[in-house]
Amino acid sequence: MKKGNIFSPFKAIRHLFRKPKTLKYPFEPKEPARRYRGFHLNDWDACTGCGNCADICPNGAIIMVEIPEIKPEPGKKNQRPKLDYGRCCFCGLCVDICPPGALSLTGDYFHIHFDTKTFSFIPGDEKSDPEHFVDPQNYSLLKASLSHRKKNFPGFSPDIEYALFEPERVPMPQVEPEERSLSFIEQVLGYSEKEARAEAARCLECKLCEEACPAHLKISDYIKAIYLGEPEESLRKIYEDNPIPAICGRICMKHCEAACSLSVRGEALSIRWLKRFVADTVRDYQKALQQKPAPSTGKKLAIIGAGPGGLSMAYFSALKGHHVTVFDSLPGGGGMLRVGPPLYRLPIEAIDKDVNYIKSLGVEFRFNATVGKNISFGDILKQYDAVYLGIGMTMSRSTKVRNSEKCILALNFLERNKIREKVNVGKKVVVIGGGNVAMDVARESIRLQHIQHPGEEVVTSAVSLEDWDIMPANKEEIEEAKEEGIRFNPAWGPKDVLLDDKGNIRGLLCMKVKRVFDDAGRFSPTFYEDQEMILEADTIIEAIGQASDFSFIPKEMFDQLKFTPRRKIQVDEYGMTSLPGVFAGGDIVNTNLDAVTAIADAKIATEGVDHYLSAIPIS
Amino acid sequence: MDRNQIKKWLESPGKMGHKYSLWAVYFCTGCGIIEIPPVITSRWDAERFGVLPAPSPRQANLFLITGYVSVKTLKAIIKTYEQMPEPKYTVGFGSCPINGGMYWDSYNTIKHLDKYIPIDGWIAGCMPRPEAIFIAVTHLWTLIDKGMAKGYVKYRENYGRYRENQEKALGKLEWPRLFPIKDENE
Amino acid sequence: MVTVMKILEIIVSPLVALIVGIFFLGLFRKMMARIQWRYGPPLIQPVIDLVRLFNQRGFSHGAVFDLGIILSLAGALVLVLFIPIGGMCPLANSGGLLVILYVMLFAPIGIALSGGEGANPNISIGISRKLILTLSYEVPFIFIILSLMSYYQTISIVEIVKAQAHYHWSLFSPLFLSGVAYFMILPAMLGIRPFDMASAPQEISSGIDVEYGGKYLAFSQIEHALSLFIVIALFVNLFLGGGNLPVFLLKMLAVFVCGVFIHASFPRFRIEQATKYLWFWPTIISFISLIVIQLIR
Amino acid sequence: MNKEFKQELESIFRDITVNITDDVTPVIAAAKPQILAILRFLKDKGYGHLAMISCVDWLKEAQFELVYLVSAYLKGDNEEPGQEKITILLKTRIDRDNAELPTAIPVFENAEPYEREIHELFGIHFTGHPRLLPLFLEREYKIPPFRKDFDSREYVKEVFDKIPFVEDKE
Amino acid sequence: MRELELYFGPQHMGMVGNFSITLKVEGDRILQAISNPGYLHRGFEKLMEYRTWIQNFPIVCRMNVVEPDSMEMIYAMGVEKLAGLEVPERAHYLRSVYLELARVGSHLFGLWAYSNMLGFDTVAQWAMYHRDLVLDLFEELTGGRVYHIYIWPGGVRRDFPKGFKDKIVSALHSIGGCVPDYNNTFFENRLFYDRAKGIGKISQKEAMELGAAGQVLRATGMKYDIRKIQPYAAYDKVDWEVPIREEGDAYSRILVIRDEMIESVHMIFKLLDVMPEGPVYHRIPNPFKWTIPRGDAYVRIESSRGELGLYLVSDGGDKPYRAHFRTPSYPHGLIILERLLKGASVADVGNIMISLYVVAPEIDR
Repeated sequence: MKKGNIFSPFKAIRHLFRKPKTLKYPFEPKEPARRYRGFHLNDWDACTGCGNCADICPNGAIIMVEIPEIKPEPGKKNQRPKLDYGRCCFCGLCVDICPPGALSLTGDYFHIHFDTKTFSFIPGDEKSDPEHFVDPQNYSLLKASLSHRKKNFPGFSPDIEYALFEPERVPMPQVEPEERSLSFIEQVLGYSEKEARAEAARCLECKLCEEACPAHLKISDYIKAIYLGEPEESLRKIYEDNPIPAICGRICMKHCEAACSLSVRGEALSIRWLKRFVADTVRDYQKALQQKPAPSTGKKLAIIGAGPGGLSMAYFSALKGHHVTVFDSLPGGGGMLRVGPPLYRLPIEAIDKDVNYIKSLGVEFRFNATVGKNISFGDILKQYDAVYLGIGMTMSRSTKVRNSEKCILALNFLERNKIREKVNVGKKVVVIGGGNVAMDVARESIRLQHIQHPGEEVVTSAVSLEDWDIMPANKEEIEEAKEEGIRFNPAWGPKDVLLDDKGNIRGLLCMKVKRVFDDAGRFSPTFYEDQEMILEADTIIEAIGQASDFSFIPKEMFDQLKFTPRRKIQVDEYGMTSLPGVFAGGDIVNTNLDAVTAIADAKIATEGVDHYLSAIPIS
Repeated sequence: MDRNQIKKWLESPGKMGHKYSLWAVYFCTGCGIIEIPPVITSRWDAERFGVLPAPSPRQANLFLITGYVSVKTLKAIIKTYEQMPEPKYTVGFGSCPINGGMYWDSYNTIKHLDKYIPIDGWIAGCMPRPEAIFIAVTHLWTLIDKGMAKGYVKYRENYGRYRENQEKALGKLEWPRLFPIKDENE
Repeated sequence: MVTVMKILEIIVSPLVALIVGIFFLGLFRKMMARIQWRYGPPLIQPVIDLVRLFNQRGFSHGAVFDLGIILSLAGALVLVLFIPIGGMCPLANSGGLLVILYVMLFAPIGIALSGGEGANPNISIGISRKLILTLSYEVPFIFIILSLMSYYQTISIVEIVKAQAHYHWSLFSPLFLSGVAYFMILPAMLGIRPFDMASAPQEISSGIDVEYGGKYLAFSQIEHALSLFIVIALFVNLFLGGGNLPVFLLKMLAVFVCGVFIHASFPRFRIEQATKYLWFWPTIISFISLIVIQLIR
Repeated sequence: MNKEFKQELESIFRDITVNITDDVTPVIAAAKPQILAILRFLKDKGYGHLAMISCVDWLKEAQFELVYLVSAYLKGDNEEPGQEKITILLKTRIDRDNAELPTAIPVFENAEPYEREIHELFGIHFTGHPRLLPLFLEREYKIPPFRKDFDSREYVKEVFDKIPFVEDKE
Repeated sequence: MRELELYFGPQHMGMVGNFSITLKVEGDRILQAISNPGYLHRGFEKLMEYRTWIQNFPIVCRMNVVEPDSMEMIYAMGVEKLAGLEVPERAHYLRSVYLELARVGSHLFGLWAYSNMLGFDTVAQWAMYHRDLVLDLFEELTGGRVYHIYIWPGGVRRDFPKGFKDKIVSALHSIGGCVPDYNNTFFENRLFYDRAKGIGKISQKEAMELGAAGQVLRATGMKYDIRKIQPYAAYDKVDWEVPIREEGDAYSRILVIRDEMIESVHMIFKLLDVMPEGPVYHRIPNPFKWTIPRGDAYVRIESSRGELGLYLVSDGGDKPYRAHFRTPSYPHGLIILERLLKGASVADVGNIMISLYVVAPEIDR
C-alpha cells in the first residue's frame, strides 16, 4: 500500500450526488428473512403439552401452565407453554425439540412496552388467539406488539430432518412372515442390549405415556434406567406398578405408545419392547428386586382367577402382608393370557417367570381348582376375610346363525392350541370377527394349516362386519396378518353356515354390511340383503367376542350383585362390589378389556382390600 | 409539517424538542450495543429522526441500556444516569434487563434493571433489531407526548428506595446522594 | 435616520449571522450524511436541538463556569458587529482587523475559563489542545492580516472590501498566496476535521463541551455557529470581495461547502501533527506572501 | 510430539507422566514443584506460546488442577516442522485448602492476567505475582465464584431476587 | 505539568465495548495505563456448568458479540472432539463459508470502529453499511441477525436456503465494488498513514513473548494462522494466502485486516465453487440424555482477532464439568495494550486499542 496522498480522499465527495442507500424505515418496510427467529407461535391443536420446550430452554423462559378450558386426554396434557420474553434468547431450541412440531417462531419481533409484565404470554396461533392476530392489510408497524401480530407470518419453523429427537425407532428384529407362518416360534426376537439402549435414548421424558397408562407405570424412569445400562433398576421401577412385565412386555395394548409425543411426527417409542427387554434380560427377579413382604397381618384374601388382575392383586396384597390364595381352573397362572395369546406372541415360559416370582413372595396358588366345581363360592367366603374376583371373560360368544353349533369357538380353539393338543383344521378356514382375538385365531389357523397340510394350497380368510377404517384390531396386527397371508373380507356379515350332505361345513354365506353402528353409536348392524357372497370353508371359527361366566356364584348372591348399564359389575372407588368383602376388577369391571387395565383395577382394589381388612378383627 | 405539528410546537416546545432531538448516551453496556452502530449509520440512519449518539451524558437525554448489566456496569450506569440532566428517558434493550435473560442464574449480572433505575420503555428481543429500535423511538415519542415517560420524576421521588436497592446490590456507594432522601413514612 | 439604521444594523447583523450559522450547521450535517450514503437529519435539526437544549436542565459548576461560556458567546457576538455582511457593518469604523484579531481570542479564553471550573480531565486536555491550536493558526493568520494591511494600507475591512470591488478579488491579486494560506488554516479556525481535536468525541469525549448540558451546550452551539459564520465571512470579505447580501451569502456557501468536503475526506490530526502542519506550509506561504507584498509596495 | 521427546522429558524430570493419546494434545502430568522447570524446558524447546492457564476444581478429590497450555510459534527456519500443531497440556494438581503455586511470570510474561483471573475466580494464590488485584469482580464473594461449591443459582436467589421492586406510592 | 488520572471508558465514544482503561497522563503523554475489564463479566464458564451440552450451544455465541460464529464453531469442535461425533462433508464447507462471512463482517466492524475512532465517520459509515449487508446474509441463512446459533455439534443447523449462493455472491460483489472507494478515501489517505504509522509498534519478539496471535502477530511478519497450521472445517480444501506485514504498528495491523477481508471474500468464492452436495447434519443424541465420556480436550481456531481456544472438560455427565475459553483479546487487551499505551499520546488510546482489535466481552466472559 502506498503512503497515500491528500488528494485521493476527495474522491469520496462524489457520493454527495448519489442516491443515499439508507432504508427509509419505517416508511419503507423491510421484511425479516423467511427463517427469522421472532416471537413464538403455538399450534394449540397439535401441541401435546409435553413440556419438552420447557425442559430444553437454557434460560428457563418457558413454563408450562394449565389451561382449564382444555380437556386432557391420552397423549395430550392440558398444559401449554408460557413464554417469558424477559428470558427468551430466541435460539429456537424449543422449535427443534417440539415433538409434534407445534411450536414455531414467526417473523414478528416487535414488542415495546413500558410494563415488564406484558413481556410474558402464552403463545397461541391464529385459531386459538384470533383477536391478537390481524390481517396483513390491517397490520401496523407502529402498533405491532405481542397483542398485534401479523397473520401468516412464518419464521423459523420445525423441520423433522434437523429435529433434536430421533423420529425413527430402532427396528425390532422379527422372524420373517414366510418363516413365522410355518410354526409357532415367537415372532418378535427382542432387542439386544445395544438396540435397547439406542431405543431408550430416544425417550424425551415428557411422561405423556405415564398419564395415558391405566396403571400409571413410571415409564420414563424405567426407560432411563435402561438407557443408563441398569436393567435391574429398571425392573424395580416396573415392579412398583406392574408385577407381570414379561407378560405385559409382550401383549400389552400399549396405550402409552399411542400417547407418545414422538408418535405425532415420527414413530412412537417402543415402550412395550423395552419392558420386554428388561424382563428378559434380568434372569433372576428375586435377586434383582430384593423385595420383602410386610409383616404378616394375619388376614386372608382369596383371589378367584389368576389372570393379570388376579396376579397383580396377589402381588400387591402379598407385599402388604396379607395371606393370599389364588384359585384358578387352569393348570397354571396367567388366566386368559395363558390360553388366549398364541404361542408365537406369548410363550408359556414368560408367563411362568412372572407367576413364579409372585409365588416366591408367599402367595398360595391353587391351580386346577374351579370355583363352583371343586370348591364352592360360599366356602371361600366363609374361609377368607375378603374375596377378589378377577375372573375375566372366559366364554366365547357365538354368532348364533343357523348351524353355528358346527363352528369352533375362538377361546376353545386358542386354548387347545396353546396348552392342549392342536386342533385339526381344514384347508379352507374362515374366521368370523375383526378384533384382536380374531387376528390371533386367523394367524394360528394359518400356522396350523401350514403344519397340517404341508405343501398344499391353504386359505384362511377373515370376515368382519367392520370395514378397514373401524376394524377393532390393532393396525399392526392386521398388517402382520396380511403379511402372513390372511385374506380379509371386511364389511361382510355372516348369514348362514352352509353344510354339505354329510353335515360337514361347506361354506359361509355372507351379506354386505350397510352400517355397523346406529346413530347413537350403539352396535346394531344393518345389511344389504341383496348382496350376498359365499366363502368356501371346511372350518369356521367364531371370534366375535367373549362373555363372563358367573355361574359359580350362588343365585341369591348373584341377585344382590349390582351391574352397570353396560353389563359390568358395579364397584365403588375401592373396587368393592355391592357384596361386602367381595372385590372385583379386570374385564368384568372395565370396558378396556386388557391386561394393564386389570392391573390398574387391582392396584385400586389392593387399597380397598387393605382398608377393608384392617377394619375387621383377625379371625 | 402540518398545522397540528406547528400547534404542538408552539404549545409545548420542550416536549417537541425532546421528541425530535433524542441524544443517546454512548455507553456500550451489553451486547445489544452491536445494533446501535447500524442504527446510527447509513443503513438505517436514525439521525433522520434526530437520534444521535452524544459524547457525554451531560448532553444526552436518552439512555439506551443495551443488554445485560453486570454489577460493575450497574455502578457505571447509575453514575451516568445521575449525570444526565433532566428530563431524561431510559430504554431497556432486550431480554436481559427485563428478567435476567440468559444470564438469569449468573452471580454477576443484575436481573431486573428497574429495581435500580427507572426505565421508561422496554424492547423485546435478543437482541432487538434496528427496526425494533425505530419503532421504540416512535413509542417513546408517544410516551413523551402523553407525559408518560416520567421515569426521572419517579427516580427523584423514590430516590431513597432506589438508592437502598443500589446499595444492596453494589455495597456502599462512594458518591454522594443526588437528592436529599425524603422520609418514607410521610 | 443614520442612528436608527445603525441600531437596526446592530440588531440585524447578529441575527443574520445566527441564522446563517445555524443553517450552516444543518447543511453541514445534511451534506455529511449524503456523502455517507444516508439522508441525514432535516435541515432545521440544529434548531430543534437548540429548543431541546434550552428546555433541559443544565448543570452548573459555579459562577466562573457560567461566566466563561457567556464571555465566549459575547465575544462572538461582538465580533459579528465588526464584520461587514453584504455592505452592512455596524462597527465598520472602529478598529477593524486589529480588533478582530484581538476579539477572536475571546472565545477560547472564555471556554478555558469555564472549562477550568468543570474539573474534568477531558476538559483540561481539550483546552490545552484548543489553545495550542489557536496559537498554531494565529501565526500564519497574523502574517496574512499583515499582508492584507500592508497591501491595502488600511486596517478597515470595509475599506478592503471596497478596494476589491474597485479592482479585483484579493485572491486574484498579489495576495494570492495569502489567500491560499488562509484557506489552508480555515479548517483549523472552523474547528473541523482534520483539526477538530479540541472536541474529539472519540478521544476526549468532546473535550471542552464535555460538562456542558442544557442551555450551556446551547450557548456553546450558538457560539460555534457564530464562529463558523465569522471565519467564513472574514474569508469572503478579505479575499472574495464581499458583495451585496445575496452574493455575499452565496460566496460564503461556496467556501463552506469546500470546508465540508475537507471535513468529509480526512480523519483527525494529532495535536502535534496539527501544529507541525500549521507552522509549516501555511506559515511559510503566508510569510512569503508578506515578503512579496513588501517587495511590491 | 514424538517418542524421543517423551523420553527426553521423562529422563530429565522424574515422576512425571507423559500421555500421548492424540497427535496434537499430549498431556504432561507433573507435581507442583516441577512446573516452572518444565515450562522453562518446553519454552527452550520451542514451545514459546502460552495459550492459557486453566484451572479445574475437582471437588470430590479436594484438588485444583492447573492446566498450562503451551504451543509453538512458527519458526523462521522451520527446523522442526509440525511442532506448531501441537498444544501441550501441562497439568498439576494442588490441594484445595491453602491453594498456592509459584507464579509463571518469570517464564511466560503473559501468564499475568491468567493467574490474576484464577486467583480471583478460584482463590488460588500465586506467590511472587506482582499484582493479584481484582480483575473482573465488583462485589465480594465469600467463596470464589468459580469453585464448584459456589452455587450461582442459590446466590442469585439470596441476593438479587430479594431486592424489592420500586413501585409508585399511589 | 501536573499528573492527571483519566478514565477512558466505559462511557466513552472512543471505546468500543464496555471496557475501561485508567490512564495516568501528564499533558498528552500516558505515564501508565491499566486495563480495567470486568464490566461484562457474566461468569460465562460457570453458567455453562449449569447447562446441558445442547443447552450450551445457543449461549456460547453470546460470549463475543462482534463475531459470535467463531464461538459456536469452537464449542461445536470441542464437543465433537470429546464425544467423537462425525460431521458430514458438506457441513464442513458450510461452516467455512459461514465463518469467513463472519470474518468479513467482523473486520468491517473493526474498520468501522477504527475509522470512527480516528474521527473518520465517512468510511466508518460505509463499513457499517457493508457489514449490514453481511448480516442480511446471515439472517437469510440462520434466522438471526447477530446471534446466528448455526453451527452445532454434528454439523450445521439448516442447509442453505434456495438461491442463497447467488445472494452471497451478489452481496460480496457489492462490497467488493467499493474497495476502490475504501482505498482512495481511507487506506491511501495520507492522514491515515500519518495517524497510524509507527503507532503502537510491537516487535515480533515482544509479540511472541506476550502471547500475541492473530493480526497482531501477522502484522509483525509471522504467517501464524491456525487455519493454515491446523486446518479445520474446509480450510485445507482450497488455496489461499495468509496476508502479513512486517512493521508491527497500527498501520500494518489495519492493512492486514484489509488484506484478510479481501482474501476471505476470495476464499468464499472458491469454497462455493467446490462445495459438495449431501447432508449437513448428523443427528446428535437425545439432548435430555446426552452424556459425554470423561475426558478433556483443547481445540483452537482462528477467529477474526486471533487464536481462539477452548479447553473443555467432561466428567462423564450431561453437562460440561469445566469450559475455559482462550480468547484472543485476552492477552491483547490485558497485557499488550498496557505495554503499548505506556508513553503513547492520549489521542492514540483508541487508535492502539482498536488496532489490536480488543473486544471487551470476550475478555470478561
